[in-house]
Amino acid sequence: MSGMSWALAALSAALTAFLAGILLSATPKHQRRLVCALLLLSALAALAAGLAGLLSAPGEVRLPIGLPWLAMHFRLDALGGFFLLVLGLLLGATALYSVGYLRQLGSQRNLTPLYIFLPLFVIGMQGVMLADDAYTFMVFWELMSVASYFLVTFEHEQDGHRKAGFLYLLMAHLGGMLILGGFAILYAAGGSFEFDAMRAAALTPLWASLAFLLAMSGFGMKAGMMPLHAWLPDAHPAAPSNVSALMSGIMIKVAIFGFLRMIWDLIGLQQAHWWWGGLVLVIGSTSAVGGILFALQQNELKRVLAYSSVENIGIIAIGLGLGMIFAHYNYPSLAALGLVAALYHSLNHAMFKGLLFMGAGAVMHGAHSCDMGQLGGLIRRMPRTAALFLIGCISISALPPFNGFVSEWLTFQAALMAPQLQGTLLSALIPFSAAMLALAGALAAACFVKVFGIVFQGTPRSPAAAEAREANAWMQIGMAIPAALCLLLGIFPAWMLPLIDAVPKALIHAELGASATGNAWLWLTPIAQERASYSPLIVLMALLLAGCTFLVIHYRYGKKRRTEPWSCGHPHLNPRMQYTAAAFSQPLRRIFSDLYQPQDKLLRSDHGHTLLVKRLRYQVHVQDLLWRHLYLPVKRFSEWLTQRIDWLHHRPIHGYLAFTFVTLLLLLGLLL
Amino acid sequence: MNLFDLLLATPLIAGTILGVIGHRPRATILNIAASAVTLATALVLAYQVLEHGPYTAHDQAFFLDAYNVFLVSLTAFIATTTAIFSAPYMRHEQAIGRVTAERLRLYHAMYQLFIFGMYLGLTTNNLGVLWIALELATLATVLLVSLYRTPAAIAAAWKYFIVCGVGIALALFGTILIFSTSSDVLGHDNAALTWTVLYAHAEQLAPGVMTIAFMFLMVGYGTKIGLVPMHTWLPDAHGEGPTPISAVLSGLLLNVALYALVRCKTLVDGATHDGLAGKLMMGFGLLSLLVAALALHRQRDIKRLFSFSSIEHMGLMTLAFGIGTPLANFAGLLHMTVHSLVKSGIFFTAGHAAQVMGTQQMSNIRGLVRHHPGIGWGLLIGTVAIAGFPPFGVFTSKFLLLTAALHTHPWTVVLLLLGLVLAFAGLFRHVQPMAFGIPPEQVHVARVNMLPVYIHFGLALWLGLAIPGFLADWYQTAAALLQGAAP
Amino acid sequence: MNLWLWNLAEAVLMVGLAPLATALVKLFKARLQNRRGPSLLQSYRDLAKLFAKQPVLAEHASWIFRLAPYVIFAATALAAAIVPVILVAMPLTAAADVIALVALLALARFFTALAAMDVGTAFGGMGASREMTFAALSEPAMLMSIFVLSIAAHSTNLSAMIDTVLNSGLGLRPSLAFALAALVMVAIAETGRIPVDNPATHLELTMVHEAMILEYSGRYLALIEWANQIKLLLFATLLLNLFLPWGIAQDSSLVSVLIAAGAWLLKLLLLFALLSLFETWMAKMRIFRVPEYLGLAFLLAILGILSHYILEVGV
Amino acid sequence: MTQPGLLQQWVVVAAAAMLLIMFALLAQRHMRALLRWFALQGVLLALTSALVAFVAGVPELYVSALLALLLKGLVLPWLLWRIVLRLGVHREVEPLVNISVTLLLGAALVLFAFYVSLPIEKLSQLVTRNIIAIALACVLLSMLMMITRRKAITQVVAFLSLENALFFTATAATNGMPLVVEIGVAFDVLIAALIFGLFFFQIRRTFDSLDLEHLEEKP
Repeated sequence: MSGMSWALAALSAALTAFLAGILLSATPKHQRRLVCALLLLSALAALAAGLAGLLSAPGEVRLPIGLPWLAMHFRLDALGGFFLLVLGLLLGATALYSVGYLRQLGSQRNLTPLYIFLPLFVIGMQGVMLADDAYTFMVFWELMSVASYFLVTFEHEQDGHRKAGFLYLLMAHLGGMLILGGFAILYAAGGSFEFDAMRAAALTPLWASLAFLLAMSGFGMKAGMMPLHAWLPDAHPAAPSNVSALMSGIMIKVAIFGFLRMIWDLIGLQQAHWWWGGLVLVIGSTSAVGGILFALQQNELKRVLAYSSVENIGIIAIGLGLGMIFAHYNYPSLAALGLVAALYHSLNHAMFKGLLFMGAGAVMHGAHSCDMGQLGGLIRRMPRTAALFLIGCISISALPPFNGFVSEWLTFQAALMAPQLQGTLLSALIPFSAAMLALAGALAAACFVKVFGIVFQGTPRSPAAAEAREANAWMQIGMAIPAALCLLLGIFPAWMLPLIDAVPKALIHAELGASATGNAWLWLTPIAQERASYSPLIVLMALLLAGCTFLVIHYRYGKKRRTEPWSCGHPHLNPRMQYTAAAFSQPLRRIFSDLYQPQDKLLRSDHGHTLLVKRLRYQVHVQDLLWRHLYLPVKRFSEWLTQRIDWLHHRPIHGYLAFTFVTLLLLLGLLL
Repeated sequence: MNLFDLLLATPLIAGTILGVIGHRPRATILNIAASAVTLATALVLAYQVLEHGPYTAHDQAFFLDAYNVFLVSLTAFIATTTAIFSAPYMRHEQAIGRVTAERLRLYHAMYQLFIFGMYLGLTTNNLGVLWIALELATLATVLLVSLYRTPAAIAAAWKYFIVCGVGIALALFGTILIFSTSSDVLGHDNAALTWTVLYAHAEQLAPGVMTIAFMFLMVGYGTKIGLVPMHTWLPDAHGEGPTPISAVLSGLLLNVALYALVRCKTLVDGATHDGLAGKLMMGFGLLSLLVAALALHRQRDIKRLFSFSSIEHMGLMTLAFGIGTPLANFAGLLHMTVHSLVKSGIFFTAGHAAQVMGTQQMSNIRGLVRHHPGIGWGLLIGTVAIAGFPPFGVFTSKFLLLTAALHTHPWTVVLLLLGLVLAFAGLFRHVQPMAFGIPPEQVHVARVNMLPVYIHFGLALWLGLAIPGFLADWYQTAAALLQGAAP
Repeated sequence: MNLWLWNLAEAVLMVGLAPLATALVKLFKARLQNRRGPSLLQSYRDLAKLFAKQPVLAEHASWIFRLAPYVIFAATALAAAIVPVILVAMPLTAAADVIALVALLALARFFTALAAMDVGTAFGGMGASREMTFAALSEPAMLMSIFVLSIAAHSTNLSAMIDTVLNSGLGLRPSLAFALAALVMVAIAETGRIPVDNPATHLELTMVHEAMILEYSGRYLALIEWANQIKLLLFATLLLNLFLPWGIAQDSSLVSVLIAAGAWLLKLLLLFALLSLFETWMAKMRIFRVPEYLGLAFLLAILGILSHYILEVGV
Repeated sequence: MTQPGLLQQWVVVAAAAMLLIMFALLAQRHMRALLRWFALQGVLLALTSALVAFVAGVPELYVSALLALLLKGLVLPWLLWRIVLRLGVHREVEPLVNISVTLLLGAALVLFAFYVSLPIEKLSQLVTRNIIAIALACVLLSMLMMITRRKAITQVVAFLSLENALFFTATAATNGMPLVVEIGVAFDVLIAALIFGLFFFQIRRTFDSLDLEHLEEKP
């Protein structure tokens, strides 16, 4: 069975799921099982298709729908294949997770909209990866946006969710329009909506740059790159957790896919200017550091995860930017390295971010809150979830031997192995971005120590957290799969890279040095043995070895005594004496206060004398810098404009006639 | 009598009959039946034209070509569904005492008269008669807009009457000017106003006069299209009239006015080879788009809101026809179709929403999906469709329009994108809270008839997914025609 | 194959000598303060005693609390094994380069912080918060400063880097100067020495590292202490062998190895002497000055790289 | 059939008269006088078309002449006067902009109209640039009148005079439109007038005044 037919199978399975969602709305139980099962099938098919796309030659198919003179073109190539692979992996896990998750959610409300729009969302994403003409691409792209909007506003009773949904759809629409503009330019040059014609099209430098900027901003908006990320931290938390996992895990990667498809593939890097890569690099670095900095200041679990998605997109963008720069100064194998690093990080991020969002969902169900101020000590009530979540935290903090480290390591290699480039600007930019990458990594570690420490460790901060229930089996399976993959991808990157290497081969006709793949399976040597190498397996072995030796000691003197912790002589510790989330990030808030501009207030009441304190309450609020300085001004301006326009519509009838009259005079005036 | 006469006669006869018995409960059935008959006729005619090419009747007094026969069938279709929708709707209105039986009679009679005006305008071959038809439609709808006799309704109707009256008068002046030059080319009789003849002899018409004439026609018919800044009558008329009328105003009247303008444009282009006419239309189109997009944000009344969206979309179509390349014309025609379908569907939904909530004030309409899922989702889907999200047809036409615009006039694209995004924001910021959220306590129960809505959206969806071959050919011939091919 | 044995030997050497090193510093300081100070074997005795003691756990300490010390120790030990001490060509350096080295230390820190948060005392939280904050600045600084070398060497492999330094000979390079300064500052911070942190104090409000391990006892404490001692030795060795690697053995012949070992010990002695001198001479800085200090280090490191790219690559 | 020169002079004279009446309408302060001038305009139209019919020998124009005389000369003014009496609004016309300014504007418009029609090349022996220019001017003037009058009824008069201007153009510039169109137009005007009448009473009933400023929708 060819890759293309697998892909179509995936699409049709999702479509069936959509129909099932509509038809079975009467019997929620069957609805849930059938939809999840079909989604699982779709995921498996997508997985197969992805592998086929990476391994075998591209396949095409045309469906007789769409524009009259343009049948819908589908094409499965290495690039699309890779992202289908990512989708398949995470979607499968999420489908399993949803079986359990939605059972609990379904007890509270009618889930039919979810069952209708979730498959649509999946169809949209798969379709984008398969599209081979601009029209098809845009159709599925927008379908993805709309469907996910309805998923974000699923719990629309809550004010915040509606606001988030609106902002999301608005920005999605704007982004779509920009992308459309980009395609329009290519259409004007190539004379056809088919991607082949667009590839062939030769653009003037100006038009090429315009197309690049349009695509950059359009896809950047969807991917949540820093200046355009405002929707992301609101929208992802609003959606149900399994959806957030898909949105953060895959949807923003689809944006990366679109970026690659349009800029690397259609416009083509041979038409690139030197500053394109530079721009991507700068935006990437900004998102990486900015995203994690704001993630550190969030006290709501899912918001933290959302902001950290911004960070990871930034890391991916750094890889892409490096690739573009190298490609422009034609160091093809280095360009390939940058691209591979970016792709590998996309895969990894899909895994651990999916895992973490599912974990957040489990916490939400277990302790009925995602507010860190209400959580704590969950590791004792829900140990398995905790263990899995910990794996996610370690991976996302880029620590060996898990996968996050590998992709960041590759990115570092790409940045460090840079030969000197013409133009000191770039050669200064690249190490700078490397520094930002390092900073982001370290901050991420801090952030996720905070997350895990506050949510799962310590003692419960609320009765609900004290009564937390462990997630059910389905959810645990759903989380276990990406967790396992995090480890495997961390230990056997040398098996994954040859697969990914097909993408640069197809896109820029370059691949990693033979050493990368020719080498023994336990060595990861992107460029050359003497330059840099990393053997996760040996690291793991060494860790285990050292660990084991001391486990021996552990069992030799097995016995230990338990007592209550030291409390400086204070009679008893209570949960409110723990460090809170806000407290944990206080030093950083102090260091980066110019960036955060935190608004804090101290409410105190006393018994008549300042020393006789009754109660103290400290509140601090950190608002997104760009929100205040970029988005609000735009909003205000447009509001002002609408008010001016409104004047037109509150005139007496003479006024209306006067409009007609003046228009007439003006038109006639043209003739003078 | 042949089919063609049937097409014109049916609404006229039905109108007169309804003028007598329109107050009876049965009247609605007659209303629907008449519309259905015309629909059937229109479809057959369309088939004939597709098979055997253009067709003229009564020695060139009437004619059908690819362009207008498609509008005829569209009109017939929407007239029918609207009639179906209006039956329960108006009954409810009567039940809650907003209209008396007498008014209902007037309503039905005028409805058919209006439809007759549409057909007359679409099929006539005579610019003068075209004008008369539009005036007729205007007068008929004026009475319909003032149907509720509330102060607001009277004021709206008056505004509509005066502003459109003046506009249409200017159009007449334009027509006279055309005649003044054509009459000494083609002799002093009907031929000098017959479109086909004029189209054939466009070369010989005096450019200077034609240009001035077009200025007047632009302002005149532009008023009826609802182009900014002559649009001021439109929101009130849509807002205060009964919902079926808002639906047909948006769905049909505006189209026909645009049809008239485009017909004249082809003539003027034929006479003066500077693309001035096209440029003017593009300018008005963009202006309407932007102003309407901004105005959307400030609306309080649900029907006014969507009427502004109509202005926006008429702007888009005018822009498309102004650009005038085959692709753009194709986009314009497609957009005309899907906009009529979706927008009238939305008006049906909005009407129901207003009925169940007992108000048109959007601030009091909340949480529709909770208590009336049909209406709530209908409103959402409709808005998503009209905002141009796939897989609905509006997306297709928008997509084509954008590409066409960038092909010929790149600078317009910036404004176009801006306008579209602003319009979407303006529309959605009002619709979302109406559909979602917690509903208020008191909610009326109304017999909701969502069938027409689903039909309309279904068709729009179909057009978005796949444009059937015959329709595509149809559009393409029409597009070529508008660009100046032989009729 | 025997290179692997060498590598193992060096690892054992590092791990084994670590307590001695700490004791050495303590001794130097004591002498500088006119005290007799502990014997050189004191820290071995402490460790032995701690291992023998039965550990006491807080009642709701989770499995992470018990797992952490092993991870910490293992990671640190492995990191130590990566650094070439006596012989340049080390097989393990191929398995894990400088980035991995930094990451391993980060792993250790990650678990220390988690362990600190586990019991839920205010001190644990405070320590973890501060540690992670400082790390967020010191870690990139360390990476950057090492990158200066690795860019020059076109490699992130420690052996390769040392090789280049040896062969290229240390021309007076501004970039290297920046890097060295940065790395020294970072090393001081990472090993929790004065002026950043004071390993000897339990003065509550200024503790960073001690605050995190406050709840530990018995063998757990032993492991963590030991890991810290390894860390000190590791950083010292790293500094020495990266920036003044002379004497280090290029081949595994007995003579050169002996010379190398001697040179290493000598250099260590000098370094520790300097360190203790510095520590007796300096006072601990306010906790909120530390970020500025580390920020400076980070800045220096970046300057190092930039100056390398802009000044040196061109010529 | 006399030589066109004669007809041309006659038409130009008529056009001049038309323009004058327009200004007269623009200048009126009293309803009664306004309506008188309006009636006069109707009669002038009738004369013009009769003239053209006679000289250019277009028999069907006699019909439209008759129509004009009956409709515009007699029926409409009479209807309007009845309404005025019924509603008791036969007082001042209350302009929004004062009369003299309006007249100045009017003059400017005439000038404008002439400039606009400059580029028009000579069409035929009888339709000259001047006729079109005057017709244009009349249209603009009546619109100006609509804009500057406050009361509904005055607006209607202005509207009807606009119709007259069109009618005049049709006759003078083109020897009248084809009969179908003529009749259609006349018919429309009639209906329009009826609807006007209908409206007046409704407006009067709902707003108890014909002052149009009451009609602004309150935001």
